[in-house]
Amino acid sequence: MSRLTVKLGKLVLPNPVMLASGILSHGSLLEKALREGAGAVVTKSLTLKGRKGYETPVVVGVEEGLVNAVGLANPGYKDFLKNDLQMIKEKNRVIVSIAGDGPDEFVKIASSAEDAGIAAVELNLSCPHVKKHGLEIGKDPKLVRRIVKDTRGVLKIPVHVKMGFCDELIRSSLVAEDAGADAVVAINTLPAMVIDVYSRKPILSRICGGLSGPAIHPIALRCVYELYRELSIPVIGCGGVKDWQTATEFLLAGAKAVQVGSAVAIKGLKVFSEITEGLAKYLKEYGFESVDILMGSLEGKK
Amino acid sequence: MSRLTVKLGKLVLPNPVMLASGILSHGSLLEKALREGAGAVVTKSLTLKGRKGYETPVVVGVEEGLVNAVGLANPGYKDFLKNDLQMIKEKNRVIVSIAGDGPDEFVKIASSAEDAGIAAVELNLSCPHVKKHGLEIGKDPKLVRRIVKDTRGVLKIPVHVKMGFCDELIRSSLVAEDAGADAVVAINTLPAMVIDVYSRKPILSRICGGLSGPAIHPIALRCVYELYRELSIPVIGCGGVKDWQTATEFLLAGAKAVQVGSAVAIKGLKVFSEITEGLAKYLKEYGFESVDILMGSLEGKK
Amino acid sequence: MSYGKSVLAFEEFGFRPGKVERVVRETSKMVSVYIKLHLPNLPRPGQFLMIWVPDAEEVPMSVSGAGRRWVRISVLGRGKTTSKIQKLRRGDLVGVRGPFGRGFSLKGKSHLLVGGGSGVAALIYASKTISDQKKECVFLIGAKTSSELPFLREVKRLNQKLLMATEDGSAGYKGVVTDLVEPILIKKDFDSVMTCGPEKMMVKTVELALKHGVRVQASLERYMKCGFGVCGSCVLDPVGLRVCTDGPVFDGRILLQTDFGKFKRDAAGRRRPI
Amino acid sequence: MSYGKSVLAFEEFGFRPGKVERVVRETSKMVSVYIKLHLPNLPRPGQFLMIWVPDAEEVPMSVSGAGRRWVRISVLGRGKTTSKIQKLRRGDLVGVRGPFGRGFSLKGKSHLLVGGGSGVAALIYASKTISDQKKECVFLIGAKTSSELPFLREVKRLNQKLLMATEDGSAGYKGVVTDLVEPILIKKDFDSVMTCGPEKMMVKTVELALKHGVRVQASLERYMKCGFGVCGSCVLDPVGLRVCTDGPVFDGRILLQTDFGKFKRDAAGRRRPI
Ligand SMILES: Cc1cc2nc3c(=O)[nH]c(=O)nc-3n(C[C@H](O)[C@H](O)[C@H](O)COP(=O)(O)OP(=O)(O)OC[C@H]3O[C@@H](n4cnc5c(N)ncnc54)[C@H](O)[C@@H]3O)c2cc1C
Ligand SMILES: Cc1cc2nc3c(=O)[nH]c(=O)nc-3n(C[C@H](O)[C@H](O)[C@H](O)COP(=O)(O)OP(=O)(O)OC[C@H]3O[C@@H](n4cnc5c(N)ncnc54)[C@H](O)[C@@H]3O)c2cc1C
Ligand SMILES: Cc1cc2nc3c(=O)[nH]c(=O)nc-3n(C[C@H](O)[C@H](O)[C@H](O)COP(=O)(O)O)c2cc1C
Ligand SMILES: Cc1cc2nc3c(=O)[nH]c(=O)nc-3n(C[C@H](O)[C@H](O)[C@H](O)COP(=O)(O)O)c2cc1C
Ligand code: FES
Ligand code: FES
Repeated sequence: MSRLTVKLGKLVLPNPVMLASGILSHGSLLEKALREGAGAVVTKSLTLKGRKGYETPVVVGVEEGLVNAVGLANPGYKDFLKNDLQMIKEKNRVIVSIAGDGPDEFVKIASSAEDAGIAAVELNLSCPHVKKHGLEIGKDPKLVRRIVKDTRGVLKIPVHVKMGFCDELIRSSLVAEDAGADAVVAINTLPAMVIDVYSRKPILSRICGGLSGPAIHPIALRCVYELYRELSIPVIGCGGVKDWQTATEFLLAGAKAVQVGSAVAIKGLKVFSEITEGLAKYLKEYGFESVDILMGSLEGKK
Repeated sequence: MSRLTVKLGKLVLPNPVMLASGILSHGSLLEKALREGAGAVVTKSLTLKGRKGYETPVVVGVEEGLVNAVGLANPGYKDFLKNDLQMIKEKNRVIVSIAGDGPDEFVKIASSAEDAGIAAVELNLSCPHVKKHGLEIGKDPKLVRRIVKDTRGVLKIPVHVKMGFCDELIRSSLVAEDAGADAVVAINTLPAMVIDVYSRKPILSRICGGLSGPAIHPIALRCVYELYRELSIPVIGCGGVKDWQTATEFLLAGAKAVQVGSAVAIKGLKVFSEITEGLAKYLKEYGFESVDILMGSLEGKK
Repeated sequence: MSYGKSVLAFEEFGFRPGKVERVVRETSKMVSVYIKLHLPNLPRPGQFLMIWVPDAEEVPMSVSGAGRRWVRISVLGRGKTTSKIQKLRRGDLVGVRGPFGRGFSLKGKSHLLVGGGSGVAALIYASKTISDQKKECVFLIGAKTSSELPFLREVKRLNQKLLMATEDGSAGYKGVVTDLVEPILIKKDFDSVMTCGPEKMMVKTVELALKHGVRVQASLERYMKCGFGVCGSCVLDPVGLRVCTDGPVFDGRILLQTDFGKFKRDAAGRRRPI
Repeated sequence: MSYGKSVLAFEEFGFRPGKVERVVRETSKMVSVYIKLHLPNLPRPGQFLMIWVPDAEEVPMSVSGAGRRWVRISVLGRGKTTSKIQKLRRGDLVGVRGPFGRGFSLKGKSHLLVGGGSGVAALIYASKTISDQKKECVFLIGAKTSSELPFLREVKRLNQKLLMATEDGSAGYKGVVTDLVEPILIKKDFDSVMTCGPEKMMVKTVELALKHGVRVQASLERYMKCGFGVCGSCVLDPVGLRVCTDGPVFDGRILLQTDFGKFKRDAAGRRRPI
């Protein structure tokens, strides 16, 4: 076992650096990310029916980040499980992200995904929930409980929940843990917008979108730090990871693993091996036998 | 009257670009900012008693931003009004920021400030409220109402409220408007943290701090855009303004004025004239007779 | 940091304002738009821009010409956005990002260019660069009818050999452009073949070039949402290549291991037969 | 962007890890710490670093020496953090940001340096640079007693003229260092005077230099929370200068219009008489 091996409950991964949901999206590219060194890959959030997503522009670069409103474009879970999943050799390193419209959809998609042989599901509780007028599911602890409980009830594989940055982050995460979630992924993008001063228009077709990338890293880091202190289940850090330092910050703050999204745009797929190599070197230099020992080993002040 | 003159209720300013609270802080430097072209200056948030603030490090640079936990260091409102305010010639361009511990302190400091001849007060409702265990005042609409109502009740000068990014932003702002606030400033810093991977310690002495700078600009922009649609009183945009483009984005989204904070670190005090000159040129090029016409003139999609 | 130039900045994925300087009708179907824009470097032939028309959508467009302070795109009216682009007028603003992607490799001294439809846009810029480098090329252009053949005068001005094919025989050879490929490959030695146009045409061209042992590159079109490698929508299955960053120009031998000519993904990511 | 080099990046306000290479006792009160650090450019004399000792606070420290891969600070034990710095050992890590601030202008051919206390740290680096530039200087160093006189050998090695003053007369002139200033200004022509040390000493030196018509620069110490110009804590009233970015080195004539020698602000921003 290498220094970098991590256990996330039942999940054993060769390293703690995953591809985040919505990046690369398609089966053959997820396979490629694994070959390039990702410890695991998370799929685009799948919905019951296929979705074209919003009109372009759907993603735009800003200072140290991206703002996107892709609109959950995906071929629908059945299509994905049939076509895309088949392109990936190690299905035990695939985490299927699910964006359901209500508990029943989550359960339905999760069950099919489990049957297809994947490693875990990640419930995307941080995208606007249609029936509830655009409020994030994660801001509604009652709904979180039902979705997690129902999904957990029918699955054998781990159930991760992905949360956004909001006032209810800690409370909803505790509720998710209580309802049986196996890990919390924090965080999704933050509500944002970009305006083109020359045409005096919002750039994204949906006007508003979500901010990701290094810009949100200090925010995500604090979320992980606080969740680690409150939860017993593992936390997976997501937001602005772009090198071994940003990954290590998450691990020190208590994350068991990290996810990389936007950085793929600036570094390409080599970002995975770059991070794991840097991390391995750091562990060696600082005398950590394994990445597990590093996790949460942040020292206090004075 | 120049193209850049703005009216914020009773306040008339030569241009819409203010210095944000907590930057430069001291009287002689606020005077300098005015001479360098700021339309108005907001003081450091003043408290009843002087505060040393937290131990250093209290502010650290990150990707396109700063994370700070200065701890409201200030000489106390009496000391400030006596010593610092005297260093500023045009007191009618000084906005005094107040961080009170409960409505009474806000009222007390605000009254003294008004007596000293300043232009307006800015109630900092977005820093952790001691009595309520670190919850921001702005997240508690009831408390917002009381503080704004009480302060508004005793003052003649305008009362601005400064809000942070939170789920209650819109609701609390509507409550503030209803309680008599004359403008809403959005936004303060976002909860964040920075870890030094080499010493494996949090960098800030208080571990957590607030993220500011270009990194948060797309988030702040969306807040302003949404507030402008909900409120009747003016919105003042704050967060990541660093050039005329970022300022103009706020104005297009509906802000009546903007505040500049972190950008002073990268551009120095010339940032004010640079922005106002760029803005004036833009107005001319695009045929806007005045900055008022520009405000909120964002075009819809298609 | 030690990553050198292979690391991009997020700002490069934002839009720059481009002012329309000139709009020129090339054929009954194609319009060229000259956009004033300051680029740090000249785009490489085969690279593309993402063009956002504020009243419509954002679409990928090959660079069909460029100078120090301008770029040109040449657009076939295909749907909502391309027809908006065709209606742009001098002074209008578009949002531009890019140039993105890898262009053609121009190694070698003599090149055969095989283009049809909007694909001629990328090739005309390649042929200009080849001329600038004092190298030789033969340009094969195909269209339905003579009024749809673009850039004829431009190719002539470059003093390059031009062969045309029209399906109705109204100009040049009567038939499809790929019919001209094998004869010329037999007659003349080329260091490489470059092709851009309808995918069936490119498949044929790639097969012929490889049959004759000539290196061949083809520039692909796929549905693009981002243009810089994050969204995955432009994937080339099953090898997992992104047309926007790994392409749009690919080596023909690699393409034959892919869905090239067989499937592409739609906006939702569903696989559709071509 | 058109702002050129005068725009900094926020990353410059983050910490870089610096490994302690060597710790050297200079006097009974002062310890020099050599820190391994790769700086893009050599610091200018008079610039300072913000040194964060992870177990204590962050404090400003003048550069007292520097090479391509190291910097040196020279620290008087004054309180919690400075005594922690003095106890650092080879291999320990500190966080470093900077160099910040404007340094001394070294224009002119002959310089008089007047230092005392921790101020000698900044001046020894200035004198090294002056030597490197093959210019002349006279170095006046003052202390309470001979065991507190730092850098004596270093100044000698630079082949510069050194005059000492000790309050107890245990070395050099008996008295305060400013007593030496007027006599030498009368005896010798200097293009400029540079001073760093206790503020009363600097006030005296500035007055004497100006009296004799010599340009004078003084390097100030003020309470600093950020070091890069946002917090305002290092303000010099009433002209509104920030010691961290507008200084720490100022022209003497400007200083005489300020609270120089009279008031400084404490951590809360209260004005305190000096
Ligand atoms: C790398 C690249 C270079 C291109 N260069 C040129 C060029 O130089 N000249 C030219 O005329 N065309 C070029 N195209 C094709 C051009 O992008 C499409 O014609 C255009 O997007 C159609 O948009 P529409 O709104 O007019 O049509 P729609 O009515 O929206 O769709 C018509 C068809 O165009 C394609 N399309 C639509 N949107 C996109 C999109 N975002 N990305 C890719 N394809 C899309 C789809 O196949 C669709 O079925 C290029 C495409 C790519 C990928
Ligand atoms: C530009 C500059 C250059 C300096 N160069 C040197 C040097 O080369 N060598 C040297 O020994 N000292 C230097 N100092 C002074 C040094 O920063 C202080 O001695 C140190 O901060 C004291 O910290 P402490 O925790 O040991 O003392 P404390 O017990 O905290 O305080 C002792 C005194 O030090 C000063 N001080 C404390 N914290 C700060 C702070 N953050 N910023 C500024 N002053 C502070 C205050 O006047 C305080 O009363 C310099 C100061 C400045 C502003
Ligand atoms: C283009 C794009 C699409 C995304 N789509 C999804 C998605 O479908 N589901 C989801 O949970 N998160 C999605 N995200 C959010 C990322 O998974 C991640 O939480 C966020 O980008 C922060 O990580 P980063 O800073 O590393 O990018 C998307 C992000 C981007 C940039
Ligand atoms: C060092 C520092 C100190 C600050 N102090 C205060 C403060 O006392 N009161 C307040 O309301 N905001 C304070 N802020 C927040 C700013 O006023 C502003 O809301 C925030 O920095 C976002 O603007 P920016 O991105 O332009 O910096 C402070 C910010 C910084 C960086
Ligand atoms: S278009 Fe998004 S990855 Fe290629
Ligand atoms: S130390 Fe903060 S402004 Fe100088």
